Amino acid sequence: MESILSNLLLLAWLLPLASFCVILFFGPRLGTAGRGAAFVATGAIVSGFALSLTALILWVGTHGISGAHHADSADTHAADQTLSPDSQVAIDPSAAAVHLVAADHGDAHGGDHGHGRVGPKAAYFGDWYTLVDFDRLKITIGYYIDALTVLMFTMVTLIASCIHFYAMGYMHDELHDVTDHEVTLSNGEHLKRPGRYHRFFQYLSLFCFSMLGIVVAGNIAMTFVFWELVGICSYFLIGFYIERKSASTAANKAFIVNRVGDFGMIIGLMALWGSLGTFSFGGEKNDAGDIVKPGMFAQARAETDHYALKTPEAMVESARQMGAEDPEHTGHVLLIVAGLGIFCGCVGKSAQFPLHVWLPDAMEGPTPVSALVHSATMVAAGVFLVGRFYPMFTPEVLLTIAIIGCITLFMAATIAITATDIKRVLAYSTLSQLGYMMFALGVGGWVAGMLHLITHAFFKSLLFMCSGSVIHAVHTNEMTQMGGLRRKMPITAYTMLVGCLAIIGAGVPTLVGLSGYYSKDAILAQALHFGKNNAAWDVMFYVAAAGAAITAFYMFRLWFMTFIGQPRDPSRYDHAHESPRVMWMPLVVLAFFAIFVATPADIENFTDPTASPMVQLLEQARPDGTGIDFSGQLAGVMMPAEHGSHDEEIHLAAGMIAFGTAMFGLLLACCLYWWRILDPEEVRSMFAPIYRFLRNKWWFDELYDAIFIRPTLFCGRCIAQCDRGAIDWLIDHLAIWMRSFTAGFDRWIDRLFVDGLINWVAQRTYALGIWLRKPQTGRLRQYVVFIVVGTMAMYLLATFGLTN
Amino acid sequence: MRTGNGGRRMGEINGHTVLFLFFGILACLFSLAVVFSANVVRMAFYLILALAATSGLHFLAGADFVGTMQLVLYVGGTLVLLVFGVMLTAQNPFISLRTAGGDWIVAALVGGILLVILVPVAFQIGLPPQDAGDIEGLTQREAVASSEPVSVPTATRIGLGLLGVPGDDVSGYLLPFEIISIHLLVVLVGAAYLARAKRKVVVRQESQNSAGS
Amino acid sequence: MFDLLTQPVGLTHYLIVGAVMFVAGAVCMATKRNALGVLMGIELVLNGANLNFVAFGSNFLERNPAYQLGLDGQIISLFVIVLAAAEAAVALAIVLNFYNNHSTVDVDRADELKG
Amino acid sequence: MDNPTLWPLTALVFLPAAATLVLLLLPRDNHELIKRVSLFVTVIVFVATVIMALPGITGAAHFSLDADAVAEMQAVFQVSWIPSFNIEYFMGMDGISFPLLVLTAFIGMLAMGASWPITKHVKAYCVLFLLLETGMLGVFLALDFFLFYVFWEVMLLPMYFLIGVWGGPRREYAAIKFFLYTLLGSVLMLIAILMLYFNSDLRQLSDEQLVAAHVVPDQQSVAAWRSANPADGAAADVPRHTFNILALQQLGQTTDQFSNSVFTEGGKSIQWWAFVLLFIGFVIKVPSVPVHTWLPDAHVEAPTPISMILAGVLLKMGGYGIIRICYPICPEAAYDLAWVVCFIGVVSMVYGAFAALAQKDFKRMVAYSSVSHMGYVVLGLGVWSAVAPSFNADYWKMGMNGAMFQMIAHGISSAGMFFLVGVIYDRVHHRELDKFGGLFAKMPVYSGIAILIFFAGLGLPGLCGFIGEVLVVLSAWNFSMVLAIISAFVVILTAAYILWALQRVYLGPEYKGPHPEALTPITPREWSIAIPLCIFAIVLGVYPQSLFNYMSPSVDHTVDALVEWQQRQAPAALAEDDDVQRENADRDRVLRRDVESKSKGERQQPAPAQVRLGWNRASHDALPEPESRRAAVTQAGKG
Repeated sequence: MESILSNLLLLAWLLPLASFCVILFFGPRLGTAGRGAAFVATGAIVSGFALSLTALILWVGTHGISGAHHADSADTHAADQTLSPDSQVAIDPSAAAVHLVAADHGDAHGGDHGHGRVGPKAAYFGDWYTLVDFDRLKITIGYYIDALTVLMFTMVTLIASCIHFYAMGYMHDELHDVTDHEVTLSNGEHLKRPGRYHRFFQYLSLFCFSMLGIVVAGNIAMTFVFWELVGICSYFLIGFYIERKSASTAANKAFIVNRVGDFGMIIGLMALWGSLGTFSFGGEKNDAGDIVKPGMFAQARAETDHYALKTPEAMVESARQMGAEDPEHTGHVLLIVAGLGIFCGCVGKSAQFPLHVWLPDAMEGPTPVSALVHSATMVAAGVFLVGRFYPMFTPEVLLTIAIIGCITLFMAATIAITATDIKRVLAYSTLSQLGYMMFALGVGGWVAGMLHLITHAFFKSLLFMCSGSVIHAVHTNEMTQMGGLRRKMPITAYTMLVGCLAIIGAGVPTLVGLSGYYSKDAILAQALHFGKNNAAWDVMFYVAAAGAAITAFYMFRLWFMTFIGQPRDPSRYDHAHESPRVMWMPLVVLAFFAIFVATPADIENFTDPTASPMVQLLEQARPDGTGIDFSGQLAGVMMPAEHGSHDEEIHLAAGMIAFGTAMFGLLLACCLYWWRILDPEEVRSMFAPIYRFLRNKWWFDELYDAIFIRPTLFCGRCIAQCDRGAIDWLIDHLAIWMRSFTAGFDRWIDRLFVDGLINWVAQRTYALGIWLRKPQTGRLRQYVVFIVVGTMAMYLLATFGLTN
Repeated sequence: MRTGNGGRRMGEINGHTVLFLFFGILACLFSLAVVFSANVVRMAFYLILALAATSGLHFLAGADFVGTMQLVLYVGGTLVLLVFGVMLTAQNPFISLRTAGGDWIVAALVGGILLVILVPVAFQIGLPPQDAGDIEGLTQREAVASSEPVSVPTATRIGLGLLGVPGDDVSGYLLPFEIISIHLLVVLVGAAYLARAKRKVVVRQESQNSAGS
Repeated sequence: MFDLLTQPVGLTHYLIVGAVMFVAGAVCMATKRNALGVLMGIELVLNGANLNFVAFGSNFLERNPAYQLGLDGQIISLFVIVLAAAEAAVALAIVLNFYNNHSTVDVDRADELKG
Repeated sequence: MDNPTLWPLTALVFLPAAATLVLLLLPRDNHELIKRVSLFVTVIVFVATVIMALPGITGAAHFSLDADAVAEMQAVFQVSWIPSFNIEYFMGMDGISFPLLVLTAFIGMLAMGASWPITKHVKAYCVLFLLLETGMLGVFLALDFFLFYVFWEVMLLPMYFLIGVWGGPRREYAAIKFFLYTLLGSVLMLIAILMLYFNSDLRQLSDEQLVAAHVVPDQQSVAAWRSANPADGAAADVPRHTFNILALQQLGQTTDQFSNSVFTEGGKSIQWWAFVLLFIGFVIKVPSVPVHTWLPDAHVEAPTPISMILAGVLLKMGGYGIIRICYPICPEAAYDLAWVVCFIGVVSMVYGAFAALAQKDFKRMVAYSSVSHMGYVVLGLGVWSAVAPSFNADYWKMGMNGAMFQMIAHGISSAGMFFLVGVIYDRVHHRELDKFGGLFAKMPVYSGIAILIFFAGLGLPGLCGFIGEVLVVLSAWNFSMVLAIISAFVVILTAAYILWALQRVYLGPEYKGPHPEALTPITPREWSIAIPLCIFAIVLGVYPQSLFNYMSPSVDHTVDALVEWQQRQAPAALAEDDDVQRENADRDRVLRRDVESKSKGERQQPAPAQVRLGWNRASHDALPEPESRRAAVTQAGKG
């Protein structure tokens, strides 16, 4: 079973890589103008989808949709609620972990709890390929397959397949030479360039490969590798229109902001690697298949401790090795650092506050890219990783995650209100929804977060593709130039309506609804549950609820502005038309999933949200030991077990609040943009300061520019200047000083001393010559006198001088 | 012609003395005349007389050959040459070139001092020794010289001496003689050359002139 | 000094005459601007010296026998005479040449080689 | 001594130098012929190294991949050269030098291929180029310190002329700067060499060590060696000095020969000073801040192929020197100064990245990226994280391996970057980053290659730069968290400057600089130089074990020897401390995961204490070592 599953997924994973290579080398020669590239890429991803689906079916066949025993679920819930941490410790002291007051009811009591899993969850893991191997330290390419992996695989390949088909229509222009109306050359003309149809699909294939790599990754290092690779694919795809300055800038921004997140992630990796010595989720196996080194999860949540989170021994040991005074405590801090670090990476990738700024700009890429990369899959990878890494997160980290998610969901939603670019509205909506997911995970709602991840993937990609369809028709992103398009393109309009309804979580409370209804209700319920347990943080629930209202408002504002009312720009309206079938077919498919993906399949329990097969499957994938209450050591926070939120009281309350807020937002949108009871302009001028604030996206770009980019560039310039001005100056002047010194020395010794001596002798000789020249008058007669005098002198000398 | 040994301190005035005084004073006077004469022609004349008087002194000293040569070579040869020179250059401005007073003073001073040095030396070495002890250990030549002089012609002995035959009071002088001969030859050639040099240039100029015309 | 006149002629007499001639020649050389005058001074100097040689070699003079040159003195004076002749020839040639070049015989004008 | 590898290795090293004689006979004006001959020679050298690398081809000079064999010196030969100073013509290779040797031959070949645009004094250029290659090959093979130094200097002069004659407008300045900087390093190195030489004494080594260091051929001749008088017939108790690097390593690690104080009693030891001098010499070559400023000038002014050589090979010599000479010979000083080494590495990384961000000249930016990337090498070498009580050197091994990998990877990516900059410089004759743009449209293949190579430099997974960087950064954590975090921070800056440069040069609507007509697609010659670099960048990124198979055993061997030294240094007095033993046992248990349920009662909820993230390493001698280990060490010491 394991080998079949892993091989299926391996094949599904590598097919896009093969497609990438084929298109890379033969791209332009595939069919006319590279048309064949689309077929290669689409074929690869559809095959991947088929393989994933096979894997999913196999999984369900092996492990069932769930092992749920719903009969006693209510009782267990009740028991959970009544049990206080103290009483749990009293019941089974041996189950209490060192740092965390924790208990796993089901396992601790050897019984069966609400979600019915006995023993560890089903997961296969192993290695395909060893990247680096230093005896005890290994970095590998491996797999970790559980229900979540299989689900994500299927979801990603399904959406990617739809988008590939869609892109075949959307990118049709690229088949021949393109005139880019957004790029004006220096001679005033618009840029003309050859089409890059095949290159688009090449990047898409590479992206699919990388994304599936993240999903299947068996260790966090491999996740990081593909994390970076999706980043670079995103870079290429955002910057697909390389001639547009805005596009390439947005691509850079995306990659660099992601790198900031990765910086944190590397710190997390270092903290893990430096202490645990492994990156593996499940554990490292030898050739015989025995686990030779326990995985990270097993080290943090040992089976012997009933999967309660405690600081891994290796971390304590590492802290001791570093000479910490209190190794236990420091080890725990190390675990928190690791968790926060990993979460940092997720913040970057999932565009959470404060690293959210890149995602709206990323809408510069073609719309299929926005649909696939920047809403459904890549940005959700951050959430996926938080979900995957969930066992390692301490309550402190989870609280951080919740806070970040909460801020993001609210902030992004408010910005979306004022955006007029249809894709940007959706981008902020994506941010907001990702914030919901993070928030859900942070407050302990693992299944809720993951469920929202999957439902959101469907409806958000649907929304993006619809918006792409609109853009394709009217050739503008500005909603202020649209209006009334419902009549021209009904399929797009109604599928998009489905998407809007899904995202606001529309449904009949307690009865039935679209996919978003289930996921959003679950999130709000868990938030309420969390708030009830941590009174200090219950404000987050209200923020989330308000976010739901805002979501409803801006989504319908979008829909109304686009499809309802009179055309604002008649020329664009006249040219508008319904998209070709290759584009609207995927819309219908996705709309179907957006409606039904989370619907309970069990007719008997149709109203029970947990009866949905999706929820059941996710419940299977829930990390061991996370289905229980546990509280933090440093920050006094208690993570309530998720199934507690299924309690009728909480769930109903949350559901009603969600419904109410969504309806409120919807009605407000109707008033403003459909029924025209209120004039948007009037409202806008009434809240002018707030409008400006939101319109400028909370001034984040300006803020970051001022506090990060400019100082960094300034610092760079300073250092470059320091290089030239200080170090080089010193070196050059040392050389100059040295030269002048030696010159001086040379002058002093050579010129002054040696030359001086020679010159002095010469001068003396010369002076003597000059002096001796004076008697040389050239006058013969004087010479005679001299001779005579000389003779006399000699005589006198001989007579008186020598004789004495 | 001899002076007696007895009158070593106070000799009588004999013919030899008179002649010596005559020639000696003559030589001195004409020498000084040469010095003080401004006219080059006269100077030449005075010089001839002075040299001739010197020749006489040579004869008086018993150097008959040298005296003859003095007359023949000097007065007859060298001075004729000088006179030729005077004549060749004897144009009015040059006949008497006036000498500056300073020069005269300097020359007189130097000359005077020289004379003051020379004359005492002449007395010192020219006088016979005071006592006989001084002559002890004289060489044979000195002994010969101290003996009574015999007046014999010197030409033969000089000729032999010049041919390298040492006599009793003469060394062999062949080598100096030959050197002098060569020297003379060279001087003659040189003199001829010097005297010709200018003419060559003139000839060349003339030839150039003629070529030019 | 004047007792020389009363003395028999001796070496001293000759030496004094030679000295006078020599000094006269030297002064002549020192004062004559005419090149020929200078030449004459030379002749006088040479004759003064010659006279001394002859005197030193003479047997007929009252003298100190320690300074007896014998016939050598005469031979040397002969050489001097010959040299004087040669010198006169060359000097004359020089003077003539100088005269041709400078149109003068003034030795004071012959100072081209002055240092 | 039987030296089967004498001629093969000598031929390999001196083939380029010998080929210059052939070049001298060629007609001066036939540029094409001269270049072809030179290229042929470099290709031969490369092929020879590849043949040595491939297993299964017999021959004495073959590089064995057997793990034990890789750890030791292979293909060693030894010929007496200057006997009066015990200087030997002594070469060999192991897993540290061999990959660098192959890299040298590879980059040399490509750089010669990239020399075709050179038209000035082609003959002289080729002659100097080949001499340079001989010097570089020799440096990596030499095992005699003196020989090493000779090759080191041999390399210097051709480089000086190659920059100074064929360089850009400020070439004289750059060449002199390069020369002076390097000469300073050489002089310091020479002082250190002499210091070590005159303090060395071969007689201190055991028989096994003498054999291992190739001082004597085998065990049997040791006695004869010991009894033999020195060549000058002096007394037998005169110390026997040596330049043998292997013997010096043994002396540094197993004797206290280099531990005496130099100047005053109790001052710094000989090896401390030697380390400092050597380290400065090598770090100038690396180069690290603050002695890096020759690099940007030299790179900017040097012609393209010389930039490739500079970045691809010459910088590696610094790292090679540190790992081959500094650390093994002076372990005590290295341990003392590990912080300084790491600090310099991290400062270089940050400094280079910031400086690269501010550059306006394309080549200058690439040069500063080299400074930044080579900082990883220095950091990776320095992370001496093995401390008492466990002496777990795994992370340090990883760091050293990462540093070695980074050297090779940087050799490929930076040579590629310089080449690619050279390609456009040849066309448009300027390098102003702001005056490019839109090259992608005009030169698509070139731009594709360029983006790949630049991403390799950026450290993108799947390409060579990633492996080295990530290994170094990961290993740094256990040495110092602060340094590790700072080094991780550099990934942001790296991304920023590389992407920004790519945007300005390759992306955008149109080319903004002069000579737009010259932007023609790359020629097959350029293509065939760039493609091998791309292939290597990908292969090393995807299959790094291919390189680690060659490198790891030797690197691990080096680290193990140092850690052994470190364990000997730890005082034995405290070794019987029970707690430590127990904790050590605990740790082993965790690693092996023989899970036992510990008594929960012992576990107390610890009181919140101050969080210390950047603690210093505990002093190594303050903590004891377990008795068993001590016993093992003592035994090893006896052996």
